[in-house]
Amino acid sequence: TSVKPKSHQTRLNPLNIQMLSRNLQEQIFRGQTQEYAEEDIEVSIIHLEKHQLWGKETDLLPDVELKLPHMYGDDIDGHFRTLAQTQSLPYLDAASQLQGAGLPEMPTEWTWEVGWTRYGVDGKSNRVDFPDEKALVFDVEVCMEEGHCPTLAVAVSPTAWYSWCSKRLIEERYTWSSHLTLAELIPLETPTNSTRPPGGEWQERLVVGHNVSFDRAHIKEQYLLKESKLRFLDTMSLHMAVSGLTGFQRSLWMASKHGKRKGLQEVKEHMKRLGRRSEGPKIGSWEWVDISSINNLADVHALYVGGEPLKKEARDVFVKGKMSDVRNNFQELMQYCASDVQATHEVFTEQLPLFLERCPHPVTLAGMLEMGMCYLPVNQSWGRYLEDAQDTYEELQREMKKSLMILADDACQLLEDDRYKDDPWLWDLDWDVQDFKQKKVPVSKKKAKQEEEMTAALVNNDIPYYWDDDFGSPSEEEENIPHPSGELLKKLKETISCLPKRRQHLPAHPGWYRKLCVKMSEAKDWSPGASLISLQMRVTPKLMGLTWDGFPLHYTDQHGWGYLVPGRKDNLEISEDHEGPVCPYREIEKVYKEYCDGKGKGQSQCQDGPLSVDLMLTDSTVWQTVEEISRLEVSDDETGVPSKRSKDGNDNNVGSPFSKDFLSKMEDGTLQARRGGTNGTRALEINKMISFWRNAQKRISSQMVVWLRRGEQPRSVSRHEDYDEEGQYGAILPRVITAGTVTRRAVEPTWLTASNARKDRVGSELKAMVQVPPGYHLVGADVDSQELWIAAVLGEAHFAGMHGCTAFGWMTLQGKKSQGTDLHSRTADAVGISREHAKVFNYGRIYGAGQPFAERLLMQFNHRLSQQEAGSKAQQMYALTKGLRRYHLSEEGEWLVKELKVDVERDDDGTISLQELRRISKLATQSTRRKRKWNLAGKRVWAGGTESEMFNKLENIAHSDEPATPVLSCRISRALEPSAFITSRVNWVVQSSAVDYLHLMLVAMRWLFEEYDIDGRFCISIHDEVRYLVRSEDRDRAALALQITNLLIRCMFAYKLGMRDLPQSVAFFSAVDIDQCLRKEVTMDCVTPSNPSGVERRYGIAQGEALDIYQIIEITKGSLAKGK
Amino acid sequence: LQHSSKHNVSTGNGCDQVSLLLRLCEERHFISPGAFHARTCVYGPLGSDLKKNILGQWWTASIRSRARVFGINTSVHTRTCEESVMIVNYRTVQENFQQDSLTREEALRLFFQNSMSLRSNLLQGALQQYIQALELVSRKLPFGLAEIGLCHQSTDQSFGHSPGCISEVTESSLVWFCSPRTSSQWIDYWARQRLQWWRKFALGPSDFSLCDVVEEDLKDGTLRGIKVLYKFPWGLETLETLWSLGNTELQKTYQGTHSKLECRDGRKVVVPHVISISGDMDKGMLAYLFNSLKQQKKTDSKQKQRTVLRLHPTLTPVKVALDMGRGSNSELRQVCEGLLEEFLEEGIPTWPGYLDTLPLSLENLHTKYDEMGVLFTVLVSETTLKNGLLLVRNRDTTVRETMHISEIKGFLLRYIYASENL
Amino acid sequence: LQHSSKHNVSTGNGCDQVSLLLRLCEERHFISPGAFHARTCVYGPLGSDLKKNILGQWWTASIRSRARVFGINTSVHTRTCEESVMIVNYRTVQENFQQDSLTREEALRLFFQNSMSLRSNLLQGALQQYIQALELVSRKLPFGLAEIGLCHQSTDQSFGHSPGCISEVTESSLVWFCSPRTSSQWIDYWARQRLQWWRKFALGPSDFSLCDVVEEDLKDGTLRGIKVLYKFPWGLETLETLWSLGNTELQKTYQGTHSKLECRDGRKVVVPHVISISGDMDKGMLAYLFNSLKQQKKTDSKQKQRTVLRLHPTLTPVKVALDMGRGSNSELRQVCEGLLEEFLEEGIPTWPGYLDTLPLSLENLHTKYDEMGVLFTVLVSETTLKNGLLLVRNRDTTVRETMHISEIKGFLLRYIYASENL
Repeated sequence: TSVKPKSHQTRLNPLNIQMLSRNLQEQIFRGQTQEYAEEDIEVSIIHLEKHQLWGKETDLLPDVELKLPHMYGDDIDGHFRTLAQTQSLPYLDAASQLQGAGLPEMPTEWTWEVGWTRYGVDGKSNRVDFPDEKALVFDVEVCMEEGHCPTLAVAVSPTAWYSWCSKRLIEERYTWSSHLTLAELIPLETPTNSTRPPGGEWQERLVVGHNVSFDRAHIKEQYLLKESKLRFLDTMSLHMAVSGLTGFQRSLWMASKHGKRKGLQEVKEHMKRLGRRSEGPKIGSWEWVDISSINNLADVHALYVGGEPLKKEARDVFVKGKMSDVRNNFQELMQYCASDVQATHEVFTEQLPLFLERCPHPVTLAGMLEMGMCYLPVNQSWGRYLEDAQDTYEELQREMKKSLMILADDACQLLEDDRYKDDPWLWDLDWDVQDFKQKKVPVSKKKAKQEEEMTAALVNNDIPYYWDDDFGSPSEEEENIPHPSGELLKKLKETISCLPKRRQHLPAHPGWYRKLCVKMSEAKDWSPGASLISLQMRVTPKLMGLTWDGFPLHYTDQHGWGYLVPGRKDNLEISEDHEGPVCPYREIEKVYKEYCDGKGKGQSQCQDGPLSVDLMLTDSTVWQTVEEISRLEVSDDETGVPSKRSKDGNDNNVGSPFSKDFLSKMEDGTLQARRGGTNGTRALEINKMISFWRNAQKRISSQMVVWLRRGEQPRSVSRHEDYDEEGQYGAILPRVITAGTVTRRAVEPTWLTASNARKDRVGSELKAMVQVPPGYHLVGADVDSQELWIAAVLGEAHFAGMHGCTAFGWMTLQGKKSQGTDLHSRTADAVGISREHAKVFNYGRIYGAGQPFAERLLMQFNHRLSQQEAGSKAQQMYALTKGLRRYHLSEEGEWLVKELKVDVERDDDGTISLQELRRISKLATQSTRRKRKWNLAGKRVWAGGTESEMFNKLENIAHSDEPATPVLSCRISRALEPSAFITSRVNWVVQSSAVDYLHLMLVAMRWLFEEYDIDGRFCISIHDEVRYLVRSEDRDRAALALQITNLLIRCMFAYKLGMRDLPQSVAFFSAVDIDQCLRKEVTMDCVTPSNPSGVERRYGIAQGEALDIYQIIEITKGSLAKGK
Repeated sequence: LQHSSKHNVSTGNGCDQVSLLLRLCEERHFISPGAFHARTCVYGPLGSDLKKNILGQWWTASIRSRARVFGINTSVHTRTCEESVMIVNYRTVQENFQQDSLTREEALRLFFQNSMSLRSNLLQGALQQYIQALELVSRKLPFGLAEIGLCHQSTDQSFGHSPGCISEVTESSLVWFCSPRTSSQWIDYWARQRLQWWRKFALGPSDFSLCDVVEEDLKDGTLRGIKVLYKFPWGLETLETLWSLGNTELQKTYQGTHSKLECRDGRKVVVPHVISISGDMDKGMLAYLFNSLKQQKKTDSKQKQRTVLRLHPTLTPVKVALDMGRGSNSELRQVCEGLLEEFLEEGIPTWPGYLDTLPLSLENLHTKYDEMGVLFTVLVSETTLKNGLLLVRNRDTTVRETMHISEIKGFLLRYIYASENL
Repeated sequence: LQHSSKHNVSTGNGCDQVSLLLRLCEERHFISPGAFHARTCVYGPLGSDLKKNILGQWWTASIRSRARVFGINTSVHTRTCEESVMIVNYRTVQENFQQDSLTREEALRLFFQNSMSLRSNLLQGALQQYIQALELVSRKLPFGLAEIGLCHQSTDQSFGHSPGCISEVTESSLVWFCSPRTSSQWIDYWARQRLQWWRKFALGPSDFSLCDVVEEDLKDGTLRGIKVLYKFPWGLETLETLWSLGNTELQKTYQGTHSKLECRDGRKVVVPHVISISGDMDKGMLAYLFNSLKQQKKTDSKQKQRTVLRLHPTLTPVKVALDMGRGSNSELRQVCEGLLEEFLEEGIPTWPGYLDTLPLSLENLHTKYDEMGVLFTVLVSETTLKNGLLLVRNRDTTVRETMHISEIKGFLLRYIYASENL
C-alpha cells in the first residue's frame, strides 16, 4: 500500500501511534486535547524497547474527513446520557408506574373465551381486542404437546387484570395446522385481522416478564417486519445484573440451598471436572448464597420478596399434559399463570431500584431494551435447510451405523476355530456362546403317539416324488388335495411345544454380539444385525482396531482407555485363575511391527523407544487431560439458563476415543482404524461430520417460525419485483435473555452460540439461513478484536495514560502479522507453536486461564510433549506475557525491614520478587522470636511481561471494594462482590465492559436511525457483532451510521479512561458487511455436507459487500442525510 | 457390462478383483459366459433376478413413492433423426437394392424412408409425452415422467469394440419438468436423492459419489450436469447422469407451438425447465456386484480366503437356500419340499439345494452360497425329524443358529422386510 | 394394440364399445393418442402402471412361486438368421453404399455382415441358455426358463399396415423342458394354469377360453398347440400360445452337440421335449381393458350412463384418489399431504386429486375416477379437521362410507391384499 503524504489532519502521538484525524478529534472531544507528561513517555519507550517493539516502522492510514452529527451534552459521556435518557424515558416512566402501583385484586373466576378478557376493578369483565395499557406484567403458557401455539396468557396493569385464551384451547378440533399464523398469536397492540394499531400510531408501551423473551415470541406484533414501540423488561435479566451467579456458583448455590446429597455430588463432580482440585476454590464465606439465587421465578421471588414459596406444580400440565388436560384444569391453570404474573410484579418492584442503583448509566437500560428486540428474518430456505441437514445427517448416520454393523458381523467370523484368541483387540471380549435349550420332557404318551403318527405319515406316503424323475405334471385333482409334505410339516411344527416359552436370544452368537442385537420377540421395530451398535460403545474402538501410534487400544475398568505396548505384562492385571482371556502378546507385537514398517520407522526404534520401557501400559491419562480441557472451555461460556444436561448423557462419553477432542488426533494419524478397510476410517470421518447437527438438531428444528401473509408485510416487500408468490416470508424471534450471565452478556442457546459454516459439518450453514425479505439488506460489522482492545486500553490507562504505551497495547494497535509483531505471532514465536494455537493460548490467558491450563493445552496440541517440557514452556510463555508476581511490602514488612536493616533488592516501583520475600520472611522468623507469622506481603502486582500492566489494572478493579465497569460504572453482581471468586471477577471486567460497548452501540445506532430517517431495525447481536435489517436504499447510510457509532464508542471508552484521543487504527470497523444473509464473511459460500453447492447456487444468495470507511464515505459522500 | 473387458488388464488388486468377479458371475449364473465380451446383456437366473430387484427398487423410489412422478412407456422406435441406430426389414432392403431401375442414391434414400430409428435414450419419448402429461397435472409444475426401457447405442466410444457396433442397455429415466426459477434447486435435490438411493443398497457406500460436469463439457443450452460415479477397480465410471437442460430441448421437440408448452408458476406463465436423469442400469448392476464382493481371510495358517457376495438383503436374488443333511432321504426331502412351498408362497426367493443329486460337503456348499449371495442357508437334518429344529447359517456372520421349523418363515420374512430400511 | 384400429368399423354394440374404450384410454391416460393407429406401444401413466401390474402378476405366477422356473434375460440381438428385422448403424450403411468400388451385391453382402437381427420372439434366447441352465439344475428335469421382453415383428400378417412394417410387442415367455414321456401331460397342465391365470383377474372370465390348434396348422416337428383366446368386440384373438415343440428346435439350436443336451429321466438318458408358452402382453392388457369396461344406466329419466373401468383391484393402476372439499384450503391440503405420504409409504398407488387447481364437481370427479378405474375416492373436508372423519367412496358399489382417518390406511391395505385372492 502506498503511504499517503501527511496532511494537516494527520497526527501522531509521542509513541508514533497515528491518532484520529484532526477534524474528528476536535468534533468529538470538543476542543479538549491529550496532555503527555515527559516521564510517561520515557517509561513507555523503555517498556516498548524491552519488548523489541520500539522503533518498528508503522504505516500511515489515510485521513478521514467527516462532518459528524450534532452531539448533545457537555462531553461525549453527556451525549450518550442524553441519548439514552431520551430513548428510555417513556419506558422508565411506565416502569416506575408499574413499580409504584399496587395491583387490583385478582379475579377468582376466569373467562372461557377466545381472545382477551379484561377484568375491571368493578368486578365486571368484558372482551377487549388487547390490553390497552402503558405497562403490563405478562406471562404466556404453552401446551408443549401442541407445538408452539400459545395456549393461554395473563397480564396485569395497575388498573386491571387480563386473560387470553387461544382458539385451539377453546375449540376442539381433530387437527390444527402446523403452520402458525399471526392470527393465532397474542395481540398486544392491534385488533384482530389487522396489523395496524388503532389510530395508526404505535404507542410506547412496556411489558415486564420473567424470561420475557419467551413470552415475546408469542406476541403477534413482534413478528411484523416494522417494529412497534413496545419494549420488554426481563426480570431474569435484571436479576442477573443485580445478583447473578456464575455457573460454578449455581452448583454451589443449589447444594447449599437444598442441602441434598445430589447437589453436593454435583458440586464435587464439577470441581473435579474443572480440575481445580489442586488450587481449591477459596470459598471463604458463604454470604453470597443469601444475596443471590438461581434464575427461575420461584427462587428469584424467594430472594427478593420472600414469604410463601411459589407453587410451580401446575406447570407440569403444560410441559407434559395434553390440551384436554389444560381444558380440564382451566381455572386452576389460569390461577397459576396469574400468580406467576403477580410474583413477577413483586419481584420487579423490588428489583428495579436495585438495578438502577447498581447500573446507574442510562445507556445500560436503553441498551437492554434494544437488545430485547432481536428479529431474524427467514424465508422458504429455512424449511429446505432443515430438510437438507436432517436428510444428510440421517444418511450419514445410517452409513456410519452400517459400517459398524459390518465390522461386528465380520468379527463374528473369528468364532470359527477360536481365532479371536489371537486378535490384538478382541481377545478379551465375551465370546461365550450358549447351548440351544430344549425342554427335557419325558416321552409322554401324547408325544409317543405324535411320533407314531408322524412315522405313519411318512410310511403311508407312497406317492411318487416327481423330483426324482420327471413324473409329469400334477393332475387337476392333485392340485387340489393337500400335499403330503405339507402334512408332515404340520406335524413337525407341533414339536414347538418342546421349546421353552421364551426363545433364547441368538444363542450361537458370541456374547458381545448378542448384546448389540435387538431381541426379535420384544421389539416392534425389530431390525436385523448388530443394530444397537454405536460409536460410543466400548466395543466399537476394538472392532475398528484402533491404534494409538501403532499400539492397539485397550480398555480396563480401572484405567479406562489406554493402549497396549508389547513386552512386560506386570502392568496388566491377570486374574489368578487362568480361565480369563490371555493377551495375545505376539499378535500385538505384529501389529506394531506392521505399523512401523508402514511408517518406514526403523525396527530398532520400536524396540528401544521410551515406550517399550513401560512395556505393558494402560494409561488413561491422555484421555482425561483432554477431557478436562474441553470442559474448562465449555464452562467459560456458561449460560444463565439452568442446563438440562442429562446425567448419563455426558458421562457416557467420558474418555471415549471418539470425543471431539480426538478429531485432530485422527487427522494427524496418531489414532488410526486398522481393521475393516474403509469401514472404520469412514465411520470416524462421519462421526466428525455429524457432530454439530447431532447436538444442535433439536434446538434448531424446534425454532418457532411465523410466516407472514402477503397482506401482513409492508408494501416495500410485497410489491418488490423480487417478491415470490410461492415463497414464504417470516421471522424467528430468538429467545435472548438480554443479560443472561453475570457479565450481563446476552444468552440464547441457538443463535448466539452458532458456529460458522464448516465444510465438514452437517448443518453448520445455519446462520446463512437468516435471509432478508426482498428489498432489504443486512448491515452489520464485527468489532475488531474487541476484548483485546478493551483489555489493552485499560492497561494503557493504568500505565502511562496514552495509547500504545504498553507492549500489549502496542501490539493490538500496531502489531502486524507480516512483521510478526501482532500478539498471536509473538506468542507463536516465543513458544514455538502455530499461530492458530497461539490464539487459543492468548484468549485463554486473557480470560483468566492460568499456567496449568496452558500446560495441558500444550500437551493436547502436541501429545508427544512430556509434562516437564510442557511445564517449562508454559512457564516461559507466562513470564513473557503476564509477567512474574512481585510484591509490595506491607506496612509491617517495611517496618521489619527497617528494624532488621535488611538489604532489600527492589525494583524501580519498589516491588520485590517472591524469592526476596521468602528470604526476608526467613530472616524475620530467625531473628525475631515471635510465634505469629509475620504478614510481610502487601499488594501483589505483575511485572516484566507484555501484559503485566493490563493484569494489574484488571486485578485492581477486581480487588476493589465495589468493582464496577470503568465506562458505564455497572457494578458486579452482588454474588461476586465478596472476596472470593477472583478469577471470575478479573474475567468479568473485560467481558462486562464489552457489554457496555454493545449497549453504547445499540443506543447510538437507534439515535442515528431516528435522526436520519434510516429505515431499519436491530436484528441481532452475537457478542462483538451487530446486524441491522435495513431497507436496501438506506443500506449505505446505515453502514456509515455504524462506522460513526464505532468511532464514538471507542472515543467514549478512551474518554472515560482519561484519554482525550483515539488511535486512528481502531476508530472504524475494518469493514461493514452489507449482505443478504447472516454469515461470517460476505464472500463465504457456506458449503457444508448438507449444502454442497453453496448458498449462492442452492439459495440464490449472491456475495455481499464488505466496505471500509473510505468506500462508505465515497458512496455516501460522508453524509447521513437522506436523498442525495 | 461390456466395459470391464477392456480393463481387466489393469494392475494389482483391481485386476484380481475383476477376474474374480468375472469367474464368479459365470459360475454362479449371474451373467452368461461370453456376455462380458459381447455387446449384449445376457443374464443368467441370478443376474436376471438381481437386475429385476434393482429396477424394482428404482421404480419404487422414483414413482411409487412420489405423487408427482408418473410412469410411462414409450416406443423403442423414434422419429428423431439424430439417432444413428436404425431398424430395417430385411426383405425391403433386398428389394430396394436389387432394383436396377434405382440409382444408388435413390436406393439409399428409399432405404432411409423405409427404416425407423431406434432410440438411444428415453428423453425424447418423455418429451413427446409432455403435452398430455401437462393436461394430467392441470398444468401445474413440477412433475416428472419416468420410464425404464431398452436403448440402443452406437458404441463409437472408445470401448475396445470396433466403432459402429451397437450395444443394448437398460436405461432408467426420470424427466422432471419444473419452473425455471427452481430448476437449479431441483437438480441438486435429485442428485442427492439419486446418490442416496445408490448408497442405500451398497456395502461400501463411499464408492458411490457425485461429480459436477465442468462447464466446458456441457452441450449448448444445458445449464448444469451432475454425474453419479462408481469407483470400479479400473477407475471411475458414470452410472447415472443428471442434466439441467433448460427449455431448449422441449422447444426443439415442439417447434412452433410454444404456447402449448406453457404452465403456471405462481402468477407467471413459463415454459418449464427440463431436468433429465438417466441411469445405465446394467452398469449399475455391475457396480453393486463389485461393491458387494468381499474377500476375507479365513485362517492365517492356510491363507485361505472366503469370497462372499454380500449383496444387500433387498437386492440379493436368492434369500434362502434349502439343503438337507445325510439321512433318511425321502423324509428329509418331504420336509424340504414343504418348506420350499411355504417360502415360495410368501414370495421368499428360495434355492432348492436339496434337489442336487450330488451333494457337496458343507464347506463347499457354503462357499457356493456365499458366492451366490444367499442370505441364509437352512439345513434340514435327521434331528429336524425328531424335534423340528433346523440349522440356519447367516451369510454375514457365518454363525449357525438353531431355529424351530415353525418359526423360520416368520423370521425370514421379518428379516427381509426389516432389511429394506437398513 | 394395433389390431383394434382395423376393426372399429364393425357393427353394433361392439363398435360403440370399441370407440368408447378408445376415447377413455386416451382421456384417462392409459394409451397415448395416436398410438392406436401406429405400430408402437406408447402408454400413458395409467396404461404403463396397468401393464406393469399385469407383467408383475405373470412373473409371480410363473417364477416367483415355482422352484423349477428360472428367470433369464437375453439379448434383443440374435444370431438367428431367420429373423427379418435387422438393426444397422446408419453411418456404416451410408459408407458401404457410397463406396463405388463395391458392386451392389457386394455392398448388400457387407451390409448384412455388419447388421444384426432383432428377435421376434423369446424362444431362441431361452434355448440358447439351455446348456447352462442344465448345469444349474444338475441335469434334472423338468425345469423352465422364463423371460419378459420386447420383440420386433415384421407385420406381413394381414393387419392393415403396409407389409414390411415393423411392430414392437412385449412378450412373456416360459420355455419348459421336460421328459418326452410327460410332455403331453405338461402342455395340458400349463394350458390349464394359463387360462386360470387370465381368468383370475377378469371381470367376465368366460370371455377367456382355450382352443386347440388343428393338426394342419402345426409346423414341422411341433406336436401340439393350444391357444388362449379372448373375445374382443370384433372377434376372438389369441393372447397366448402353447406349443409342444418336441426336441427338434433344441437340436437345431445346438447342432452337432447332442450329447450335451441330454438329461436323466429315471434310468434313461433323453433329450428333453420343449414346451414354449408365449403371450402377447400388450394384447392381454387390451383384453383386460375391454373386459372390465362396464356401462350402467344411472337414472331412468336422464338416460345417463355410468361408465366404469372395473379393473381387478390387483391390476388397477390407481387404488385411491385423494380429494378435498371446499374450506380452509391450506389446512385441508396439509391433511391430504399427510395422507398421501402415508399411502405412498405403504406402496398404495394414490392419485393426488387435491392438487387440481380447478376442482370438479363431485359428480364429474366420480365420473373421472370411475373411468380411471380408481377403487376408492377419499374425500377430506372441513369435518375431517374437526373430528377426523373421511368419506370413502367405493367404485363398485358407489356407496360412500364414513371412516376415521386413523383407520383408512389399514382398511385399504387389507382390502388390496385380500383382493389378490379373489
